[in-house]
Amino acid sequence: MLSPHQVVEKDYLEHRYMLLEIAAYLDRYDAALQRTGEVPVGTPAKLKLLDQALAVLRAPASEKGRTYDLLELFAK
Amino acid sequence: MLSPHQVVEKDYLEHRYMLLEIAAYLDRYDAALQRTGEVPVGTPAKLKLLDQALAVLRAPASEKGRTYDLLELFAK
Amino acid sequence: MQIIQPHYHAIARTAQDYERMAMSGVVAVAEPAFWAGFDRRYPETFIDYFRQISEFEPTRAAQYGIRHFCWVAVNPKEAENVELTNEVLKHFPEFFAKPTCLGVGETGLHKATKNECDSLQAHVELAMKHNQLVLIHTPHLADKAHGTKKVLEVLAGLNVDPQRIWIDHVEEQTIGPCLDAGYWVGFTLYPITKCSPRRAVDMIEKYGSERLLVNSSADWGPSDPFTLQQCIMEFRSRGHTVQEAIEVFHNNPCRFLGQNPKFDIQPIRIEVDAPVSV
Amino acid sequence: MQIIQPHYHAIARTAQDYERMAMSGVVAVAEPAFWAGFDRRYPETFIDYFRQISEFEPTRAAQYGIRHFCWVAVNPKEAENVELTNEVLKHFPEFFAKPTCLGVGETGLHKATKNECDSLQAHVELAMKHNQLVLIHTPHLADKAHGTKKVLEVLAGLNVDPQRIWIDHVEEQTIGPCLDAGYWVGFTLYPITKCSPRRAVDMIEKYGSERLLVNSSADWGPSDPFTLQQCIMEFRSRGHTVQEAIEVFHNNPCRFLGQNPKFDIQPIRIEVDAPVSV
Repeated sequence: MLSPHQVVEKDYLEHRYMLLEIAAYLDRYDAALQRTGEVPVGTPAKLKLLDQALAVLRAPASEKGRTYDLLELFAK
Repeated sequence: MLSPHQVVEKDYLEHRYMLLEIAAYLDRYDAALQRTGEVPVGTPAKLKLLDQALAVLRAPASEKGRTYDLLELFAK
Repeated sequence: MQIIQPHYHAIARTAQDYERMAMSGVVAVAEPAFWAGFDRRYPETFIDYFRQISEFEPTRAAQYGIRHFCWVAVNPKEAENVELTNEVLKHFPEFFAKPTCLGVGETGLHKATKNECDSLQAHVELAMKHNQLVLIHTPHLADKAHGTKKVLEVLAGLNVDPQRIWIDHVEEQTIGPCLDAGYWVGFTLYPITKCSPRRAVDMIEKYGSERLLVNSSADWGPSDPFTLQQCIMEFRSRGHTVQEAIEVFHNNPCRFLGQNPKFDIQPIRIEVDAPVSV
Repeated sequence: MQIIQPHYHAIARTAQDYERMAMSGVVAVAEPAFWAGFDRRYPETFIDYFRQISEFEPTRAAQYGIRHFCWVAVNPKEAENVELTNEVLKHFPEFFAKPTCLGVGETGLHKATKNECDSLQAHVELAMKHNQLVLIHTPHLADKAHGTKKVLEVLAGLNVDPQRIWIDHVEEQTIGPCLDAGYWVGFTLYPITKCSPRRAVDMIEKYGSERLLVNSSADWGPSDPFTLQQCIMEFRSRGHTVQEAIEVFHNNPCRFLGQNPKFDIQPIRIEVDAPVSV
């Protein structure tokens, strides 16, 4: 199995890329709001869920791990 | 172009998936630490960068947008 | 490397897929009965479908040197049609008698309704009565946790041999309870949106490789048979040996499916022959 | 749909790629000189490479009905070898005379060293002197912002026609200043790690489609010529018309590349012919 250092190095660029994709997704929503002039009644449920997921990723991991916790979150 | 609602719906599952991948990446690092018994001297620079990126994604967007800000962050 | 693809919807895939699988080392596939994208209305359609996967599809696979096995079931999505389900179930024993039919699958749950649970129970009971293996589908995405819990509850109420039951599509959230209850578990790998090759290897590293199967997604929707080979690459790239890979991706399917004597492919071991003298 | 792939490293790609591109509507590719994965030592190697992309590669493309154009340059990574660079530059005019050579590219920066900047300047000056087009590579990942800024500084110090210069591999961070300075910009799409088809469409929606080119990654590294077609699908799925797609993916390359009269493919418009009477 890989060392902690190897784990970080092996797939770093792909996860960096995924964060950029998520950033572009959120920007795209903002751009659509601006374009249409629409005033949303609060944040859409799905975007709220993604934001909660981001919070889980920033917090210290629970015993069951972040992936488990995200799946639980998404199953609500 | 798409409405804000269409933007959210069209690619939600892919971005949900990306967050799970990032969660698994962070869990994998923790598992490697536990397996090897290694005690790291602080968080690796790349993981710190990802954490800062997560913070950008949670914060209100700047004028230039989140994607721009993430690219700036990753260019440091 | 020698690979067995234990969950593969061949009728929805191309000849090129067979060819590329053969070239990458796939020696056998097993095809569970699946949903067709719409709710079928007639029992007759199911009978012809079971004939297709038990009679015709093995001839297609054979052209590429691949063994083809199958499973029969009414899909959970169609279990709301109780009359249809009961009618189709009557025909299962004919197919259990076919030389390549391994059992009942994929039964399971979709939205975990009363009718679905009744159908799951009827499927499992019929399988156990006829000494067949069982492959159980668990719901995707937000429905997975609840649906898997419900599957385990239904099974707990029946007189089953857990070692002959494979609960499929597990993820981080559901693998623990399924293994704890003594069942086999399966990962289904998707190119996007669901379980990835990397996460599957994470779970193998965490839970060990006992009672565990890996299959790619391979149906008429967004899916890719080669996510299985990607998973093997990922597994090997983390320093696991070829033999360890063979245990997971070839020998484990032999161990589970081989409980039905029709599946006669044996676990293998790579041995170094007499060393070449220099 | 009619597609032009303006940045394509054909010598590193297969005949199947050509075939699939032809089948998806690609009518022309333009091949900039690239790095070979190692630093070449001999000017002679470059001369033969330029002969390959200006003489042989068009014959390979022609078998699929695809027009093939090229560009010549010493790669930024090899610019540290000043003697080599100067020697190879002497031969550029021979290739400017070839019927399919459109200009100088991809020159640009990798780590933005002094030697790289000198080489970029020499490349651009030679191109301008010979009335050629220029294709400029900007660095990837963490080096992109700084490297692009440096490219703009070097260009600002020269007497150039910005409309004949295409700055490639722009992202959200670098597109603004390049367009503001009057240059053409290009997105290079990768299957992973760099700019994606979706982000490219975001930028088209934000900045409009003027002075903008889109090309897939297509070289000997992780890359996929079909990221270009994915981008077209993404663009169309957001409600843009076929004609709007043609403007970006066919007509814009005609507009930029057509500034060199050797590139004689003309912008097109889809018109509804006499309506079918019912």
